[in-house]
Amino acid sequence: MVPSRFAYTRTPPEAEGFREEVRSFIAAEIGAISILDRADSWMGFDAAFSRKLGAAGLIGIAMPKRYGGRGAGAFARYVVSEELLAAGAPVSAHWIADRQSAPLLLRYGTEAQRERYIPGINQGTTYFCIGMSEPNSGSDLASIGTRAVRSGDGWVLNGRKIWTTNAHRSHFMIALVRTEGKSDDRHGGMSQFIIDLKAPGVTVRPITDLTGQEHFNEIFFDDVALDADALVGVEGNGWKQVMAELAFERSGPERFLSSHTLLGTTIDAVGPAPDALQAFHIGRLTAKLFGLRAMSLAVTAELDAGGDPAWAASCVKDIGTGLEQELPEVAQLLTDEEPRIGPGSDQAQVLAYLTQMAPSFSLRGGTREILRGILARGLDLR
Amino acid sequence: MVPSRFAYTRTPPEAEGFREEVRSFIAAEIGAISILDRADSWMGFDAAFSRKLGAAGLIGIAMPKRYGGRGAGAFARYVVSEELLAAGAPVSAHWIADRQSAPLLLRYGTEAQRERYIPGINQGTTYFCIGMSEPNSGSDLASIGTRAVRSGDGWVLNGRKIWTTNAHRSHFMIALVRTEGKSDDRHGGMSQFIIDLKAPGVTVRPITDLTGQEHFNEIFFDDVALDADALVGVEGNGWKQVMAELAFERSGPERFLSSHTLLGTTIDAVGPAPDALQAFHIGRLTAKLFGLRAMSLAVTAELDAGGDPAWAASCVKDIGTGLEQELPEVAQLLTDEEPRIGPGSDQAQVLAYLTQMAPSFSLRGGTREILRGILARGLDLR
Amino acid sequence: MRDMFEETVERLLAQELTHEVRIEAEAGRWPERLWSAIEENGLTLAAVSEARGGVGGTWHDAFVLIQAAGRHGAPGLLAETIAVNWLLDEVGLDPVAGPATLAIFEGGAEQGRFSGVLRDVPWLEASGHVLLAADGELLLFAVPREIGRSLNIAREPRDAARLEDATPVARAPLGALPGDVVLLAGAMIRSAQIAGGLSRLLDTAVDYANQRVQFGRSIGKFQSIQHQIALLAEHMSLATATAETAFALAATKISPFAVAAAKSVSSEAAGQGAAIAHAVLGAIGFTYEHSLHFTTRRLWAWRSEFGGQTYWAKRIGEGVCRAGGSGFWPQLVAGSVPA
Amino acid sequence: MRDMFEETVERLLAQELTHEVRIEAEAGRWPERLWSAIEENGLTLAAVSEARGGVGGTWHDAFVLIQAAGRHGAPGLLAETIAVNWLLDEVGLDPVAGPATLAIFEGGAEQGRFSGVLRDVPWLEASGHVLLAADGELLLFAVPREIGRSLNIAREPRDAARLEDATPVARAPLGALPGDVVLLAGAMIRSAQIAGGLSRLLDTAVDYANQRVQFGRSIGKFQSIQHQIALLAEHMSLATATAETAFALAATKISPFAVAAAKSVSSEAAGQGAAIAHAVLGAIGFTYEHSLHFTTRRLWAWRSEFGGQTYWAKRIGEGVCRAGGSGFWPQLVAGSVPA
Repeated sequence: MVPSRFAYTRTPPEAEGFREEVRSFIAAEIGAISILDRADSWMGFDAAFSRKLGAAGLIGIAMPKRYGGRGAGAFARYVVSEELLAAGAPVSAHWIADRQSAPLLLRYGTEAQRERYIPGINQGTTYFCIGMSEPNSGSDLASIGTRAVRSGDGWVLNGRKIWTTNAHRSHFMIALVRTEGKSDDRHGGMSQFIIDLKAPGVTVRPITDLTGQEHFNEIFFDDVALDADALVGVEGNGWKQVMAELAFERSGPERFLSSHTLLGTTIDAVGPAPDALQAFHIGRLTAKLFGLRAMSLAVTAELDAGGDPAWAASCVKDIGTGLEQELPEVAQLLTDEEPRIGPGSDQAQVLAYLTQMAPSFSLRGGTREILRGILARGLDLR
Repeated sequence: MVPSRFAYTRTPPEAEGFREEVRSFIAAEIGAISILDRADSWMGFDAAFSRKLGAAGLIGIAMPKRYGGRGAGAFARYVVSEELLAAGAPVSAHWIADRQSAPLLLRYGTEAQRERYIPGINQGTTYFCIGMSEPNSGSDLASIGTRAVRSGDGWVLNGRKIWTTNAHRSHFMIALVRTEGKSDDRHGGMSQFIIDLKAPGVTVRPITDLTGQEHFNEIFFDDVALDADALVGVEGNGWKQVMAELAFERSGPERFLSSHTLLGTTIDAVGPAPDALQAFHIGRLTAKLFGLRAMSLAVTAELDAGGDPAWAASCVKDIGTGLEQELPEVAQLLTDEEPRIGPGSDQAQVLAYLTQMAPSFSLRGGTREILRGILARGLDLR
Repeated sequence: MRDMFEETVERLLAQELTHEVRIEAEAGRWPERLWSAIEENGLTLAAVSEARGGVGGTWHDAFVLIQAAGRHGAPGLLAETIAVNWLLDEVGLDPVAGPATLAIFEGGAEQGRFSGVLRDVPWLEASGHVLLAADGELLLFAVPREIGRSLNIAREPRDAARLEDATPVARAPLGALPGDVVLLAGAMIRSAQIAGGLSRLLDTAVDYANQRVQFGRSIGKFQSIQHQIALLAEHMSLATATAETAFALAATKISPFAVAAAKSVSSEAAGQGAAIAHAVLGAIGFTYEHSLHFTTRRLWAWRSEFGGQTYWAKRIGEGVCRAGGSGFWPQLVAGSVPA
Repeated sequence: MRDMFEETVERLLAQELTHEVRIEAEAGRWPERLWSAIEENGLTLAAVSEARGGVGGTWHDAFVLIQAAGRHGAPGLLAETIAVNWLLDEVGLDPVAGPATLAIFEGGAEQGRFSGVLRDVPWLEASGHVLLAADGELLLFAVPREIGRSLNIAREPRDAARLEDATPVARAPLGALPGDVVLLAGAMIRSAQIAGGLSRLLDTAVDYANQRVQFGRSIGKFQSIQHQIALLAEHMSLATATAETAFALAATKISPFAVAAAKSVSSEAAGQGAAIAHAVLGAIGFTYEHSLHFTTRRLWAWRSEFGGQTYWAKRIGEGVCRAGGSGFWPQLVAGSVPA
């Protein structure tokens, strides 16, 4: 028996109500976004866009109204998210704060923390990043060494994080760090903290990626003073809290729509009368996308019902990564367009960009090895 | 650096001389072979065909003339082999004797053994099988338990072998068995013996495969008496002798031509004006086949020069298995023909048969895990 | 309703579908006892309204029955008969008694009498009736006398016959149903059967990997085996979710796109899944004795029936390209891609 | 000859091709010093007969030079100039001094003057001459003044220009060379470069896997990493063998089929190999700082140039189908599949 049946899930009518709202917003704004920025989409940082989106009430869809949210459900949030991604809207500035930080604070944070951070997140003006990997940890998160030591009421933080998306453009980081010495439990003794990235002792060094852009960062903490209320949730409970986020992180539409712009440009580059090879591949990918979206909606329903669909979310993520990484490979087979940096057709530009970005799709949110290991364990392989 | 460069190798003119000879033979004989038997080819047992082939001097191409061979080189043997396979000739009866047993006896056997067995092999009348796997050994050959114990001048053999191709239709088996107790070296204490399959104490039980045919067998040895001259080569040297055969076993054209008949029927089923999907896939597979043949010829040259291209041979085998297993998967995409057992078009019959046989291509001669492990070690991964 | 269906069909098949029944069916014998049990339990009327004497389940509810038929490789016409009776109900006709099948018809009508060819029809000889669509109508015929037999890889009959001036025993306008509804229904049931077959493969592969020892440990501990089985679980999950979506939508209104997606995805998953299961089980799985091939041969057969992956993927791709890049997303969400 | 070539080019590129030269070339600067060293060592005349002042190597010998150019991602026109001079020699013309490039020409001639378009031409602006084939002749032109620039994924210039009533500086009938010889030569050099690039990827992946530690051991010990790298070695080996075969045959007579096979196989290997290398190196390999992308971006660019996999595979497939199943094998062995 598999851990999830991915039961058919229809988005409820109240969630569908948000679709027209977000489509209208997109229709008004997307014209100003270049095709290459649309290809970036959820990797694309555009504070002005996020602010407008927040002002339009389209961030914090599932957050309570008292924190400036819309108070709608998980499906409404899903609908808004997928519409933004499918359109290639540049959502990266607020994305992690909206997807992960606000829900984390809502679940584990103090009332003061919620009141302090969530309204700004929902306005599209406060941006968060997530500090997980370290230079020598790689996929082995249990081996992290960044450490917060008690000092008076608060803590002093030392260490460093790497591969943190958007740290150089975010206000805060929520980091997983060690608060005790080595415990028997490889995953014990870790806690989550909110770190103000402008605090003394924090140094953010952007890492240039192979396209020449800066998405990732290395962050150094030298005796960074943290107040008592920097702690999120329970001391020593960090690993468990992080694991609970993972299903949200791994099952969303960004796991299969981040190279979606290329599907659109490829369809247009092929034109209305595809040959058999073109029709086959476009149809095949479309079919997969349709099925994967059904799976992703099923996970959303499980999450919404309070379940812990970690296995199902990893399944969505791994299939999604496969689909996203396959797309540029297939697209380059379907037309004679050579990929181009700089001047070129939409297809040539988007193909060049996403071909280069594709390797990163299996870096974020767990490598394929990690995910398949999770799937195997969930199937009781031993 | 990789262990092999697969340097470009042209078949020498004297080898090419054999091509017309074998093509003439095939042209005269192939008409009588049904399309389904051609699909079987190197799995197809046809003693009458092997006898004719032997009578025509087309077995034992590289064997010395004094044993009834042609005394030609490795490339002449290669040319004859690939032509037979490409035509779908039923060569299974004599194949293993010709490929493995005769060369083994030539290299390690006594003069008496050579004179006794090789002429019959070359006449296409004496058939050998190879006893390797055991019920609990799987891919782990070092764990075999069949054992020969000294008794007088000879030995007494007890144990069993499984997955032995053609044992039920062969005269002799060359088996790898244990002749000493556990040694420190996992691969020590093994020896090779020639076993007369009609000897008392030998029981051959054919194993029906999923197509309903019998290719494999389980063989039981109960106090089977072996003469002194049943030993091949040096006692305790069996593992090394077997390893030396592997490069011959893994690099030949049967590693990528065993589903070749399906390529031909697919080309004909598609017809002279393929659509883009059909042209792409047929062209793509043809290109791979062309390159893989070049690699296989390069390994033949290395073997011929006395090298030990174990790595290169494993590389050919793994790519070849991939190609052979891919072929039915691709073929079923290219036409509307549903595969059929019994009455049906050539394509429907051959597709049905080879779709079912395809899983066995990665059973014989090392699973893909084993081969990729060999490749990784040869690349110095540690 | 779905839970009850699933419980009933699993219990029934576990009881009646012995290894012997499977082997005899592949040798050409109709599984009489199994069939009686199926009819007695009302499974063939699962998606027929209560007003017409059915169980009153939806087509979506029937998904689990057809999936189970696939999981167990049930011989005979369980899936087809459920589909035939559902379609009859959809156009306001009464269900049939006994096994029924469905066919693609190549031919035409003259004065209400039909002549033409039926090809690759599941178990036609064993059926009482055959359903087809032509001229804007759904038509039910008695099975013709002369039958040309052939077998798919699973040795399931795929028969051929001619209609000669034949008069349907029942007929009704298609109404809201698409003209190729029989092909769509056939593709849907094969998708659900494939999803079921894949779930069986997954169980088999996991059990075997946990029990088989090599190099001193169970092969389920090897990363390569773990990853292959994980991939099998992914194929199974994607095929199941896509197939169930097609059924769920069709319970209200058939989405040809969702059906095409289901058959494209499941046909691909069938081949990939079978290859993985055979790689994991190795030589044992290649024997007739092991039951693995009763599932894999069905997957290899079903993926080509009622349109293979190429047919359906091309239908989608052609529709997508016709609509262009800007129309793509809204149509995907609505399940209304022209296909 | 091949060993000497290989030694020379490896030594030269190790010396001259620094990280800075690579970076500057991607920023648009012609690698002057590197180029002088290349010319001084006679590499651009590798496949030119001694009678015309060349080194007297064959086109097969030149394979290792172009492979090395690919392995090191050498900027500039080493591969293209070797090819141009080889083709000039083949039709009895003297080689050119300085960098030269080759182009597909869309246009025509009037009274010996040529007008038309050159597109996607490697480093056209930096070249002294451009070679093309038209009207049964091989034609050498001075490079036009006005150049439209564009860049491939590796930021290598792929320029465009127009010929307007242009007169070639040298010309000769194609003779035995096929009419699309420039396309074939371009596809051959890209295949060899890809083979070289893949060998670099393999070295990089092996080194990294042996040195990087995770979960307490080098990642090269994980079965999944081992299998991925084994697959990379397979792709590299197949691409190399197929490309070398195309060169070896062309040294006597160009086999369009062998060229098509080489470009089809190597273009596929380029994508698969790059994906594996990035998966093995993970986040490190995605940084600009690590040199991996200097190879993978070239592979992603080269696979599409002078015809991508689809173009060449379709050419082969169409030829194969035209000839039918029975003609297939003899033509494959002879390298004479119509393509």
